Amino acid sequence: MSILRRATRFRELPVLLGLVVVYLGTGFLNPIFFSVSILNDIFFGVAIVATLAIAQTFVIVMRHIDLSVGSVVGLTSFLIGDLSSRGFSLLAVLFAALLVGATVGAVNGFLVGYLGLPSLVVTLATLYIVRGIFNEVGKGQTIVESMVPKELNWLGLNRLFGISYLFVIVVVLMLIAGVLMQRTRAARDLYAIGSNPSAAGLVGIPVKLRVLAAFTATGAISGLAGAVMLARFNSSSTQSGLGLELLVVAACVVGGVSIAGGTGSVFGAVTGAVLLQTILMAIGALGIPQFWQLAVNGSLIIAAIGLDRYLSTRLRSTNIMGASS
Amino acid sequence: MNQVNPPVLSVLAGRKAFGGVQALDGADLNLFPGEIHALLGENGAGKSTLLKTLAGVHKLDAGSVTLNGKSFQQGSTRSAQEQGVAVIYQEPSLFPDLTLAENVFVGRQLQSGKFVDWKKMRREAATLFSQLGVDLDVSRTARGLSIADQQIVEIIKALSINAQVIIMDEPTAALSSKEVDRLFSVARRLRDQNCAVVFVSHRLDEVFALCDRMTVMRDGRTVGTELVSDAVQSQVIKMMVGREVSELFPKTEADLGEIVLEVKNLCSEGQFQDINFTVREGEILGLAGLVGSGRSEIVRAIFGVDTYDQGSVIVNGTPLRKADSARAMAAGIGLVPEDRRLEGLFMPYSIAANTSITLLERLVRKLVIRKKDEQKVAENWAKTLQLKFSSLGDAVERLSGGNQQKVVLAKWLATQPKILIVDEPTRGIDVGTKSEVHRLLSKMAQEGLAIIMVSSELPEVLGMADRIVVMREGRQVGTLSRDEATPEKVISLATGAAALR
Amino acid sequence: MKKRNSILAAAVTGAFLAFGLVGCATTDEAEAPATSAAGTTETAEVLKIAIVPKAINIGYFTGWNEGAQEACAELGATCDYIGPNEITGAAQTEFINQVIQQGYDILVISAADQNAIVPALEKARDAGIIIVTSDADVAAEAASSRVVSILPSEQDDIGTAQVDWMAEAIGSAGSVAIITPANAANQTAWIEAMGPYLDAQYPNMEWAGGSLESATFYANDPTESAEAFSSILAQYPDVAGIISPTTVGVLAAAVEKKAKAAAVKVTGLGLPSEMAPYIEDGTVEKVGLWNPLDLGYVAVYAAVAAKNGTFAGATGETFQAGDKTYTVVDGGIAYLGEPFTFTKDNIAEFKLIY
Amino acid sequence: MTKLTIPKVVFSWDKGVVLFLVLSIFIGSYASEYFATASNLSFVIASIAEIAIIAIAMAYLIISGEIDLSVASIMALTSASIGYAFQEGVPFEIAVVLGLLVGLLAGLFNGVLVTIFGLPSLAVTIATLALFRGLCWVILENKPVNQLPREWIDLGNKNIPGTFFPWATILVVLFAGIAWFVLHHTKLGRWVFAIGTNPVASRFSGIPVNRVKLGLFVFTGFMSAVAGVIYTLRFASASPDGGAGYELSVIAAVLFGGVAIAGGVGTMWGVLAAVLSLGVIKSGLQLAGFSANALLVVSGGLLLISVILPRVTEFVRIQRSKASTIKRTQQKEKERVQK
Repeated sequence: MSILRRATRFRELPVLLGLVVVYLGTGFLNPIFFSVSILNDIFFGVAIVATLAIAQTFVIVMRHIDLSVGSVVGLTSFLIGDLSSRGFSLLAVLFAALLVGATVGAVNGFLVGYLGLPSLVVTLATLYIVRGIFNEVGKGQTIVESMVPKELNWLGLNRLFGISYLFVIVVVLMLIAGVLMQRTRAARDLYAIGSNPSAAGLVGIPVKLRVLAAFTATGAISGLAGAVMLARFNSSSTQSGLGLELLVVAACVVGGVSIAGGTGSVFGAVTGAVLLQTILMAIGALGIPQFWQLAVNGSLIIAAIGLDRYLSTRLRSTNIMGASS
Repeated sequence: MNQVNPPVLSVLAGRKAFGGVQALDGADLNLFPGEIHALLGENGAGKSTLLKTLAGVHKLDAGSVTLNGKSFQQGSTRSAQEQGVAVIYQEPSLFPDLTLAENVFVGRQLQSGKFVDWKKMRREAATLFSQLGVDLDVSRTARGLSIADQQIVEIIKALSINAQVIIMDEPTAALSSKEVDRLFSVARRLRDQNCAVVFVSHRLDEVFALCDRMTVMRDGRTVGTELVSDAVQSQVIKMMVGREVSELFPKTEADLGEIVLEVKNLCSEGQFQDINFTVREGEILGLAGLVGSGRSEIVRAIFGVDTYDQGSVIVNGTPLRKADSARAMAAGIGLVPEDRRLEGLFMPYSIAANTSITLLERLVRKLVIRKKDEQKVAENWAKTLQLKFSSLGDAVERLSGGNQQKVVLAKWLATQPKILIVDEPTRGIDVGTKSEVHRLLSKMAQEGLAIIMVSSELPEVLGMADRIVVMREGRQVGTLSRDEATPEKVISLATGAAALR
Repeated sequence: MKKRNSILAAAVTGAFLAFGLVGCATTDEAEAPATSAAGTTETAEVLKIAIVPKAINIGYFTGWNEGAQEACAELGATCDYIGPNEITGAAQTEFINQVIQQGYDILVISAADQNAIVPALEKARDAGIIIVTSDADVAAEAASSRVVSILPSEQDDIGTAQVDWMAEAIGSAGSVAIITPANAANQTAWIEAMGPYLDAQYPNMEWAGGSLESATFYANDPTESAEAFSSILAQYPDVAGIISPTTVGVLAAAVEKKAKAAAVKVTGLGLPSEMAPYIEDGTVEKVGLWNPLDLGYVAVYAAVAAKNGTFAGATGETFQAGDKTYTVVDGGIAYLGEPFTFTKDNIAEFKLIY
Repeated sequence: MTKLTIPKVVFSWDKGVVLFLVLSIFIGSYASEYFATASNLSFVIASIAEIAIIAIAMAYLIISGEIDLSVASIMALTSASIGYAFQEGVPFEIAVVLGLLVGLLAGLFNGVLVTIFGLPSLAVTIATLALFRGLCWVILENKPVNQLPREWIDLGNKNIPGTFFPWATILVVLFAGIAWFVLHHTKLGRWVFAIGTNPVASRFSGIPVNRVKLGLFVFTGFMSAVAGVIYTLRFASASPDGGAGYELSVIAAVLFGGVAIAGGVGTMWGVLAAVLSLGVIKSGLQLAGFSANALLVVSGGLLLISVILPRVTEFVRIQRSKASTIKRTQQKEKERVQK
């Protein structure tokens, strides 16, 4: 029983199970899947979505959502390339990216936190606006390798103990964010807000401020994710980051970061992202016909959501029984 | 408790208005350390406004609040807590996804250095719980915690900020007698720790059982403060309502007719088992038992809001389809739910819209809802129930608790049900309205309505019900007729003889 | 409230009808210049030409537009570069409608969808606008909706040429896969040409997985292209080469190859300016592409000739563009000629051009 | 409908949108002489037909407190099915019926996952957005279908004789009329609002919440299918990537029309006016020579305004009432002093 209870508190259990099943299952059907290179592909490919999923976690635990990340990450990936090709230093361009992201985030946060507007609407609007500005700024221009800061280029190309630096960055970010989310008051407040918004105010949590801060953080990280994106693709154009937001939200949801707020962790979000990426690779490795991929992918996401729902509710109910008996 | 000490908290001539309404109009309150102080008054007398002021939710327009001789910083819940005033609301709002430990310290989690220290937090919380002799796993989440336990958590929270003034706003309204006892002992411990405890309740028996002094409010004014030992119940009631309240539980005998509802060995996994009873026309059947004994679950299953595993619900000989409230309604069942805000009303909607929501069938001609008829129906019922309102267009969220409950009743009585289920029909309603509701119910019974009444208030059940089905831990442990039913019998059945009071 | 709404309703419908009537009055005028101009062979007024790409904000079409603008300058016409920011027929249609509205004389367009824009094009044609598709044509069945189509070179040649480049790269032996955008008319045609050609010409080369279908991976943007690249390696670890007949895909493939230090060879159609770094550092030996500037340039000349009535787009007909002469072949298409190929030797100069 | 159910602020907003529409028509016609021509208005209406049809259903869904992001994919799936069936030799009329059926089933699928398995609609429909789109590729691969029957294509591209209204207008008006009536004057409509306002209380009021929601998802699927038919005819073809991204335009339009994302609030008028004015503005800006990028910024801006304005008016109202209260209390004080 106590084990069961501990298990229930471990919100990421379902997604981890799913990940193991998919990985082993695919590998069983196609041994190549166990090869190191595949593992690298997964880690390498997931970097961007994982980074954005970490950022997104901040707002989703508050029962909010940020759809503008796709536009933001695209814009900053372009800016970084564009600015550094104009001779700005790496630090300068990274700072610029951070600033742009944080600004968009702050605007979202202000509108949601202080004006009490629904985040879905607000961030849908900023998604359009930022994308529009991006298109105007980047008109017809493509950032190519020669314009990419060589440090980023290097990060994209090299590995630490065989693991792409991009994923190393993700892990580091995850650890930092994870500790913050688990161990700092401000971050705990986010969970409280998402768990019971009206009560949060009553216990004296500065809700508006926290919402503003969280959205700003999400924006800032998404802004920096532009660097990851540039490092990964070594190129950027106005098409970059198009439609990424839904993938990110999907990763969070699959990772047990509940849309209903209050639960979930950055670890879960990253695991969710990895699961989606693994599924993508698995579809390839299993030689599933090209045109079936998207459909299979979609149904697997449904399965993941369902599994998460099933396990979490079932385990929780046993938990309550245990408590009441 | 000695009057020599200066009061720890005193409110002087407090005034507060909302819109046109003067909620507080000269409220005085003096609290001394180490006393349990009852705050009495009908709904709308200004109790909650006063409490909310002390909680830091509201700010007085005029008047003074002093705490330990210093003026009390109003208008911020946080600073209110920091100054040592804590409020336990009737329905505490904990954070369902957080652990109990974190719920206690939420917003000011214990830290070692810059980081939250979970071990320390769990330890401290655990000790506080044991201090109050309550056994709860501090590392479980608050989801699915009983209201009683939630209140305990709130109280622990108050202790953790070592509050000198702890205000309990109708804490017993939703508690079973067992839990009430536990709460009382907790309250007494707090008094012994020299806290000033404010106890708000509509149940005078509890007040007399627990409190040292009482302050009575009416129409936003303080009309008197006296020692409980000197007070007489009838006098207190008079002070509260400003008039004699004739009889509290006026069930007049009605001759019983046909069996209209029959419940055959109803079972629901983990909720209740083998429930069997019948209700006749004109009969009021009481469902007694502790909160969590499965009473509400049963009536919810009967009405089809929840489903059940076995058994059947039979109305006039025809079994109902399970988990289908629409059919149940069509079959003539109505349910006045336990939680009026959440389950009974559409808060932003007008009185009329709330009343008509169950009636749309009848208001429709050629597919179109006739707004005129809708208004008419609402008006009639508002009149019959003596609803106090300025316009039928008013949103119900603006009404007082009592009037809101009347709207819920109207919404169901308007359907002219054959069977009316009322779950805690008078919870959190002032004495005056309470007796109105009781009179109404017995009148309906006389007209042949079959009523099932779930209530935690023993006098109410004993007073109103023709027969009483007593529940314990999901089982039907006894059925008492009106004349054989005594408080002792019911309690002993409900709690298992051990917990006889 | 009901009453109020119906009043508002009246207001709106009123406004609409009002303008509807005005519209009815003005339509003729709106379309007048177009029709009359179409009638007369010589027209004094400056020609209004609309240049509509699959989508603005894309490097390739920026170059394409430059070529068109150059021609316009030479011909003394005014060229407007307008278009959607997403590559869909639906989005492009709205801009074709705009062209009709604003009474342009000529529409030079790269079809974002070979079918979806046809109805709109026919409307434009009926409104008397001269239409020339360039770079991407409409479906053969709808050829009548435009005067002529300017394409880089014989669809088959473009396909087979890329197979030759690949053969060169992998020594005419090994299995080959393809990364291409889905539902893109040109690419589909080229790839159909690749299939039999490879089987016929290179006995030691084969399609990864045994068939053209199994070897073809679809990807519409950098992300998907990168994923396709990984999938190919996962599915066919021994794949020798990857052809990507699209600037987006071949660039992504080059990036991935470099990132993964993969042995697989990459070739296809790429912009020299984008591919330069990878050709210079040897990641990719050779890619090819025609000059998008030429496509735009020639299209405008063809269109103006048609406008002046000196050219009708019939098979065998010829027209002048700059110093070159082009001949219309079956299907109302004129080809530029062989695509350029870019290697270490010439990339340095081409990357400055486009 | 009825001060009975909708808070004041929202009135003023959905009225605002209607006025905004009239305004934008005027401005549009001054911005460009090409705007107010019959042919252009016809283009405008044609260009918003699909959005309008889906928005009608989406309004219901959002008012009831749910959402469906898969509508564009359903639309494309319908189109793909029609194309495929026709290609396989099924008579076009039958193909259309099949297409509508497919849409219906897709909606049912969403509905079942949400109501019976109790999964959050946002998450579910993000997934089915991928699934349904994926099925389009499965069906058509990358071979779009063209050469549809001429008379049908004309139906999708020509106007009702003697007017500047495309044939699709009939469908829009018809559905809009029915939807408006049902939402604002019938029991079902009242139920939808009730469910969106307080689902629990709705269940306790004998409203078959899940059945209604399931129905709404099916309805949304069906309307998306209808839009899919219009789309297929208008573009004379069926391709697997049709209508990508429409879902956001639809949701944007519905929200701009004053429907509260939290549910329980909205009017059919507001929604239709919003869809129309978005179309009008788009066309106006285009003709006035703004780039497609500007359009994005504008539609985003409008979306923001649609949520900010009501909030501001609300704020002002509260301030007023506060002020008056204070005045009243002060007066009371005075009187007290005088006594």
